[in-house]
Amino acid sequence: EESVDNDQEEKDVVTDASPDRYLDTITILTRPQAAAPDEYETAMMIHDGLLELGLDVEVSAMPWEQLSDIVWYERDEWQITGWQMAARPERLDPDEFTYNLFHSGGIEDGYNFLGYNNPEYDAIAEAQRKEVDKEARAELVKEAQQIIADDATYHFTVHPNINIVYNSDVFVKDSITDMTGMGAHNIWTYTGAEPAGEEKDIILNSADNVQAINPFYISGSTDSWVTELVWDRVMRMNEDGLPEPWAAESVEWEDDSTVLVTLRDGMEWHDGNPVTAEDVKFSFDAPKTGEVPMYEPFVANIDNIEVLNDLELRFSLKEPWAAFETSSLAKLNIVPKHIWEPILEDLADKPENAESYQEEVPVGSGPYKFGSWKFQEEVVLDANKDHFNAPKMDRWIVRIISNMEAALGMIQNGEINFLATYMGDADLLSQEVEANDNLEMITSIDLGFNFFAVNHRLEPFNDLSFRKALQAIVDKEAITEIIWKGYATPADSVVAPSLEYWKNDSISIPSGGIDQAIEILSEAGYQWDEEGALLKPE
Amino acid sequence: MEQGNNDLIEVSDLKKWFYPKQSLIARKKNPLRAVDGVSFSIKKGSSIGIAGESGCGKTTTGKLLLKLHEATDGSFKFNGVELNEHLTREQMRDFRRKAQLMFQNPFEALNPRYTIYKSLEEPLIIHDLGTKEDRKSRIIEMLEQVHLKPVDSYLYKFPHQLSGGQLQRVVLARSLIVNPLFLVADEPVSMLDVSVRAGVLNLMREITEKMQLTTIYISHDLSLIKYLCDETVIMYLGSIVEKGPTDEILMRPKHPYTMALISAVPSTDPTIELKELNLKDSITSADNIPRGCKFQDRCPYAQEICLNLEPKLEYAGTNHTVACHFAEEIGGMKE
Amino acid sequence: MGSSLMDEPNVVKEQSNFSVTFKRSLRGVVDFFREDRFAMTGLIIYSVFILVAILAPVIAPYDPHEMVRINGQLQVNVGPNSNTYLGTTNMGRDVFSQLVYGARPAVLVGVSAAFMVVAIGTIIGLISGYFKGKIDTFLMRTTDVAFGIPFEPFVIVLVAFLGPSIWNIVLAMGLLLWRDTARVIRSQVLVVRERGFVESARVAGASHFRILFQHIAPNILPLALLYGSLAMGWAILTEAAISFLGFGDPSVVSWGYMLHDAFVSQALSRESYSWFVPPGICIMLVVMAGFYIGRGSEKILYPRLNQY
Amino acid sequence: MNWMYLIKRIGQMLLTLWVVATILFFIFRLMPGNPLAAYIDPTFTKEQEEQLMRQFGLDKSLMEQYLIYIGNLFKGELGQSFFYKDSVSSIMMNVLPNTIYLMLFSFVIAYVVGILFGVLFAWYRGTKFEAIGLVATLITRSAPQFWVGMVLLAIFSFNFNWFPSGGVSGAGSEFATEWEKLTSLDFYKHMALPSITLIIYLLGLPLLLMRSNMLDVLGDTFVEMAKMRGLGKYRIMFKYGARNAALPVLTAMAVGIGYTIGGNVIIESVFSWPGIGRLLVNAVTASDYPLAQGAFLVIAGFMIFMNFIADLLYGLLDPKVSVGGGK
Amino acid sequence: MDLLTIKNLKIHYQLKNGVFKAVDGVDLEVKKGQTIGLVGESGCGKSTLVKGIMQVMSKNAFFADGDIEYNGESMLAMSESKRRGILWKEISMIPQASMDSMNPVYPVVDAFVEIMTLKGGKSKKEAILRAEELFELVGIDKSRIKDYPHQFSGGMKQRVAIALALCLDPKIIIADEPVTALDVIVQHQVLTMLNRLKNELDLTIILITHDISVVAQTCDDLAVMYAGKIAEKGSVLEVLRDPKHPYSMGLSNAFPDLLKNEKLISIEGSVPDLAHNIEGCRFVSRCPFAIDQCHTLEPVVTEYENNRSAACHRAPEYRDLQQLAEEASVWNKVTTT
Ligand SMILES: Nc1ncnc2c1ncn2[C@@H]1O[C@H](COP(=O)(O)OP(=O)(O)OP(=O)(O)O)[C@@H](O)[C@H]1O
Ligand SMILES: Nc1ncnc2c1ncn2[C@@H]1O[C@H](COP(=O)(O)OP(=O)(O)OP(=O)(O)O)[C@@H](O)[C@H]1O
Ligand SMILES: [Mg+2]
Ligand SMILES: [Mg+2]
Repeated sequence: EESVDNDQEEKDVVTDASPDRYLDTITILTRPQAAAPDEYETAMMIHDGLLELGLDVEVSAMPWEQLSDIVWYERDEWQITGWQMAARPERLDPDEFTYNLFHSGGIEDGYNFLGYNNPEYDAIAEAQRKEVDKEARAELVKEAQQIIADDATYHFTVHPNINIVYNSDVFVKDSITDMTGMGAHNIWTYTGAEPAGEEKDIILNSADNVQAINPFYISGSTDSWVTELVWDRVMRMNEDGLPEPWAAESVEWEDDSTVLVTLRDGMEWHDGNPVTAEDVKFSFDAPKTGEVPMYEPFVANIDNIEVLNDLELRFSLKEPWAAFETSSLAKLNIVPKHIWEPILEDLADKPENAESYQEEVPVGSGPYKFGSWKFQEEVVLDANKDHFNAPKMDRWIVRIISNMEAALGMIQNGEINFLATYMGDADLLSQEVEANDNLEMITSIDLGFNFFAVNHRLEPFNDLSFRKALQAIVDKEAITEIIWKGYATPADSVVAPSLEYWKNDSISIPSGGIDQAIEILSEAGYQWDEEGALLKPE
Repeated sequence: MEQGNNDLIEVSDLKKWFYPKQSLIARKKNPLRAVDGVSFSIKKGSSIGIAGESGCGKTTTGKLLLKLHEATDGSFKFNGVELNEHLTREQMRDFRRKAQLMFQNPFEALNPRYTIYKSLEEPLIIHDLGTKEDRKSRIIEMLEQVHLKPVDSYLYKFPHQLSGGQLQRVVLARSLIVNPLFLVADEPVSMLDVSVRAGVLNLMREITEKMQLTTIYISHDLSLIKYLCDETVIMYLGSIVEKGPTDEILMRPKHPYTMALISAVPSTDPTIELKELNLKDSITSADNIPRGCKFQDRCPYAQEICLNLEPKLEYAGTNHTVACHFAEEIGGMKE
Repeated sequence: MGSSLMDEPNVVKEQSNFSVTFKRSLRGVVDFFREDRFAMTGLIIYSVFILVAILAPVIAPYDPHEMVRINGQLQVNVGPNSNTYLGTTNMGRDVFSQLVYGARPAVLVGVSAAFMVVAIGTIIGLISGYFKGKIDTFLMRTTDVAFGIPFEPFVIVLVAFLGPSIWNIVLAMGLLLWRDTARVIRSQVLVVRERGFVESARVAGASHFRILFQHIAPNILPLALLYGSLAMGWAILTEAAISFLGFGDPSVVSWGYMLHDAFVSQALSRESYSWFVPPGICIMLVVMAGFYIGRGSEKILYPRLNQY
Repeated sequence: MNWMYLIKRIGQMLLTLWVVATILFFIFRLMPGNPLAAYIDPTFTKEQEEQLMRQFGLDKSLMEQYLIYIGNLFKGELGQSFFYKDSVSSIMMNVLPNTIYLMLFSFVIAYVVGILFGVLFAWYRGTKFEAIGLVATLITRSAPQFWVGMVLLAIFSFNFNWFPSGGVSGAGSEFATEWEKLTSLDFYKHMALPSITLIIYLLGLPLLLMRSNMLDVLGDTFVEMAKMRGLGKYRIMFKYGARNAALPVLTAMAVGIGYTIGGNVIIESVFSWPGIGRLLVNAVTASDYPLAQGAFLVIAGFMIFMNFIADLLYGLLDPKVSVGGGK
Repeated sequence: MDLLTIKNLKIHYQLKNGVFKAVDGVDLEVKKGQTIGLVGESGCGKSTLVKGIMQVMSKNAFFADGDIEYNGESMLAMSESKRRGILWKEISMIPQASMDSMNPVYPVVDAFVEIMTLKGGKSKKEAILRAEELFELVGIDKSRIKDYPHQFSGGMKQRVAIALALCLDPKIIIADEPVTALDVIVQHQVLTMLNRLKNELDLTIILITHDISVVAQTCDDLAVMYAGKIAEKGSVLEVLRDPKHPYSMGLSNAFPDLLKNEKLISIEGSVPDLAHNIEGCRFVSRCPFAIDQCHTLEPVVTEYENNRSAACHRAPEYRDLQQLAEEASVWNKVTTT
């Protein structure tokens, strides 16, 4: 009661405001509490804040599919929506976040669904792409982050913590690798983890089904875990978040747009055939056939690939590409030409493409071989002991457990020994880890981040000061404390704090809550009527 | 309105076949010939009894005459008007007022949620007869007629508060309250206790006589029919095997079935011994009717012809008809 | 011809006796409850919940969505205490208040589903059983179709399409649940229509309408009500299940929503039984109330039991 | 055997199936939103999108689509899953057996136990045993399934660690054949909790039904006569009572199997049981229409078929029907 | 010596509020070889009595007083196993509704085998042979023993029931309304069958019915029951020809007879409510000859010559009453008062 009185004193109250100064009802889209409790609760907080500002607000919760459908395809229809950017290895390079998310080229049908349009920003985003000099590039990236903050483009909330729990009776403690921004659930852990006892199976959980095991199509995150282990890549992101040669012996930049790749000697496909430079060339050429739409953007800048001998090949780029290693060499799977070439040819004149093709027994060259796949139940991979980075464990088994409560129970009773995803209550998790001697938790800050996007095309979000006021309302500290129970880090940029090299840490964003919001709006000429409803500037 | 003859009811070759519900085990697929070609007529004001064994189609005949069933075939004239065809609303209303039914089970025949008054008033309301006061006085008059006195103590009772005999009187009153011409009484006393049965029977006899009602009594009990009816019809498996004046039928039956029926009736006189019945066990049922005489497999007198030719109802005396190839011989034998 | 009545063709408009009949059958229902302790228990449970639903704002100490602060301190995951009788949720909402408000959607869903079930089921059953023939065949084939549609999946699909609103859940249930009632009522009508008093009404010349609604309907009313009360339980259970699966109306605090909330917030692992158990018990009680009434009405359905 | 009747009933069943399939088609087609939304990646071009629409036949008129759909149904084709890029029927074949195992197993136990207690409760009507038992039954029947399942999980899996908490078999277990799976202890350990939950729920119906039928039968003359012949209690209870009262319960069982398949959604979700119910929920959540539609249709088909069986069973078992004509 | 003696038997039903005295002091002696008919209005307690003898009473029924002695031994006092031994072996029964008296899901022979192997100590083979014998005895082809109950006609079922009652060679057969609801012709068949068996096997039969003509045709003795008590007892001939109790008089008046041509007279009124205590005579409200005494004092059973007895204050003047009873007007008086 009291605080309301205080607010009103500061507000600039007018009577008999003209009807067109009132704002429409604002609808906040969010996933339902079930699917994303944090997002939903944050939406409720924003709802309460806007309500207090004097707006008509409602929260509309809908399943992800429905929500993303609206946001993507009806770009004029939504106002505020909860969203998040997930951590993926290639996102360790700032390019994707800085360029794709905000470049005006993506306003129509790209990632810039919010309709942010700033030519000055576009120029910087383009420049960092081509800047092969790392230091100069870092400056550009930091500048971009500052503009994003100043324009109140995104309303960041947090980088969630990644909490991964493993059973120390099963795994030797130091053998688990925590990868920057990605957490302990990664290929280094799965190849490097050493058995501490009899148990030689890595048994982990996943909330989502495996949809396909296909080197050319990765639909869900669980799919990517499997493909990462079954197929090798030329490079891999290392634990510091930088690309390093994997299947390659070496990756040498001959100039700004020419790269020489030398493969390791003696690699073999799981069916016994040798891995050759031809296979690599095939893997990078395949997306250009049109049968592998998903990977097309990641080879678009490759001009041509020249096979020098069985182990060496040269990539020529159309123009300089700073993120080539991360976004292309460390992203595409190396697939066996002898298996896929006939398949692609066969698909060439059919409406289907390679994405819908499922091998009976997927064949890769990676550290794990395909074992079995029980639909909606589990995928079993067997260690490839002949691999250059052969796993220390025997099998890798991912169990599909959609229910978080169950997953938490299972890590305790030993049904799983590696809690690879946990979207539940982190507080609870750490208590349980505390209570169980054999459980260890590794916490890292997610590379990805959560935020609320506003539609820059629409009133009142096309007004910078309104967006700024909203920034003040989205109280990151409170969100971190109340909603995330402290198991997250407030976010202010698309670049995670863990990526120190790229992160601009001098960003400041208003966070003064409702009072500051009122102040910002008042300055910009907003007023209130006698009932407290917000009025646009005249 | 006055027709040349004075028959109120004329039935000719009336049939009702029931088609069995289908089921996976098709034990019986034939239609069940509950009433299979029945002809008779009833004079105005006279009473006729239908007797026969259980399941022979007595009730079905009664319901056909009240249009509670649609006849499969045949003709049924009421007061000269053909009723076995689609009737107009008016015709139907008229018929409903003139023809009434008295049910076997008085405990069932009244809506348990209606008071006696309401039950009696309903037909009057339906047929738009009289003002409220008229109706009330008519109800009181009717209850007095059926000897339910003092009337006041019955008017607002519910059926379950009355005894069987009292209920059957109410049922009678209800069927007579609209002044019908024709009444079908289907086993009107079989659910009643012996000691009260007599009272209801006497009452029916008295009232139908007084109102000049044309009545059909349906019963398997010949002694009842004898007590109430001028004429008797004996049915067997959906057909009439013998009909004629009651005394004539009981005294001089001509059909072997009628004979068996009569001799099977036990007497209250302990000195009279049970007589042996002249009858065989039967496997015939209404959905499995053989060629020839329906009674053939039970008849002790059956001969070649009975297996092939169905006997027609033929005169065997004044007003007395019988359907048996050997009626004369058998009837004679008895005497 | 010429009765004294016929001489005065004073036509009096028939007054609707339906209300009287209805009152009488209601009286039967009341007697039934009074006599049967099981049914009485069921009725009491229903009444209590309805009362709670109506008085929710009075009874509940907090708004169900409100994050409770005491002395400025956010009450998160606290156990039962004198401020929050059943403790709070992980977001600091008062469980007791949610429970009390939860009675509202329960009653709403229950009553409206029950109403739809009784209304649609009874009418279809009555008409089908009474008229037989083509109408019957058509209605029964329609019922077959309804029986061929799996209930929970249907509700899920429909709610997923129409949007997760409580009314859509009710609608989805209403579209299917009548099927049992219709079948049962139909078979009951088939029996009742052969009863003496119905035939006797036909002989008296009563119209179909009169026979259906004056003579038959009152006799199946108890059955319809029984099915209504069972449907009420069903509806509440279904709403809970749908909410649990995440297709519920996120803006309505129902018991199903509470359980769902508790579940995704891992109240179970946290051993917050005071959050997790009460909504389950409330659902159970309401559903059970329907069964209790059903068990009581055995006496109506199996009159022979009265002999023992 | 009345073949004509059988054919007619089969015809009726097909008609029902067709109507359900039609309703389903229109529900799925007429709802709002782009049916391919979940499928189309942001990186798709217009042409690719159109190609996809063609691929799934979504560019044709509604009527054409409907005819193709019905035509495919006749061929037993349920279409392609948007999500798994696989044929719906082959996806379904992966999970259907699991649902059937769980269901049949629970069903048999629930019905045996339910019938047994139904008989006892009827026999001991009016005693404390019955009163308590009945209240207990009503409680189990009223408790939300997911709630019971979660409580059981918390107690028996997480707390005591007696039973695994989800899935049909242990991690990485390999069975050469289905039969090997079905005969392994591991499988039954996994089935324990979900089936207990299901049994607790299913138990009520046969129990209550049996009880009331039994009460009915116990009032029949032949039971009284059996008592008069001085026969033993259990003989009367089972040979005379239960044997006669069970017939309607068996019919209910056929219908019940159909229902359970449809109602398994929740149990399968709670216990991560890879069955058709969970598949359906996932498909609906993922807007994978062909899959959702296919799963729905299979469940519906199963229910319709079981209803049909129940109908036939009723005709076979009900003495009144099989007597035909007799009173 | 009497085979079965019922002494002052009272069987009451426990109701929610009070007791219902369905059988309220019945005395009956059954001698070996005797066929005794028990007639009475519906609800007068006939079936209750039978169930009491057969020891299969409803849960709420209890023996309030009296005893049933079989061969001089109290059946109520004897052990459960002994009592079971008597049931069907010594005393068996023919039920009213023969159609529902057998388990519909088994062939009829099953009931024969069951009872004979369990209680008759016979092997299955012997039991089947015996069943075939019995079928022949009651006039049904023995090939039909494997048929199911529903495959028999009503009369046949009743005869099968009779055969079943005979299968352990009981001393006494109790027939509770064996022919009610049967067609006259079937009824006739069953009654002749009973008459035949009675003579051939020297059976003792207790036949319960509400139809005095049935009794007249089959029984030696007759007991008229009224409202839970025996009103009059004696040989059939005497009781029907020369009734001493007004109720018996009224009963014969109310029965139509094919051979007689007289007006029927009903007994108006109804049976008193047995849930209440009854002072005086039970028949008083319907009796045209009631005197003051009848309203206050319960009549005692008086024995007469030829083993007759009646319970009526005015029994001594029975000859006068018989004459009066033939007038309809006498009975009609009761209604109006
Ligand atoms: N609605 C019906 N549907 C099918 N069959 C019927 C129907 N009504 C009667 N029947 C059959 O028609 C035959 C004649 O029945 P009906 O009731 O007319 O006999 P009834 O002579 O009145 O017998 P009862 O003396 O037992 O009353 C019987 O076989 C009966 O089963
Ligand atoms: N279990 C019971 N509880 C209470 N009263 C009962 C019970 N069983 C029977 N009665 C009552 O006891 C009285 C005698 O019943 P009983 O069945 O012995 O009569 P009955 O002479 O055989 O009649 P009917 O000729 O109708 O068969 C009846 O009034 C009946 O309502
Ligand atoms: Mg009849
Ligand atoms: Mg009796």
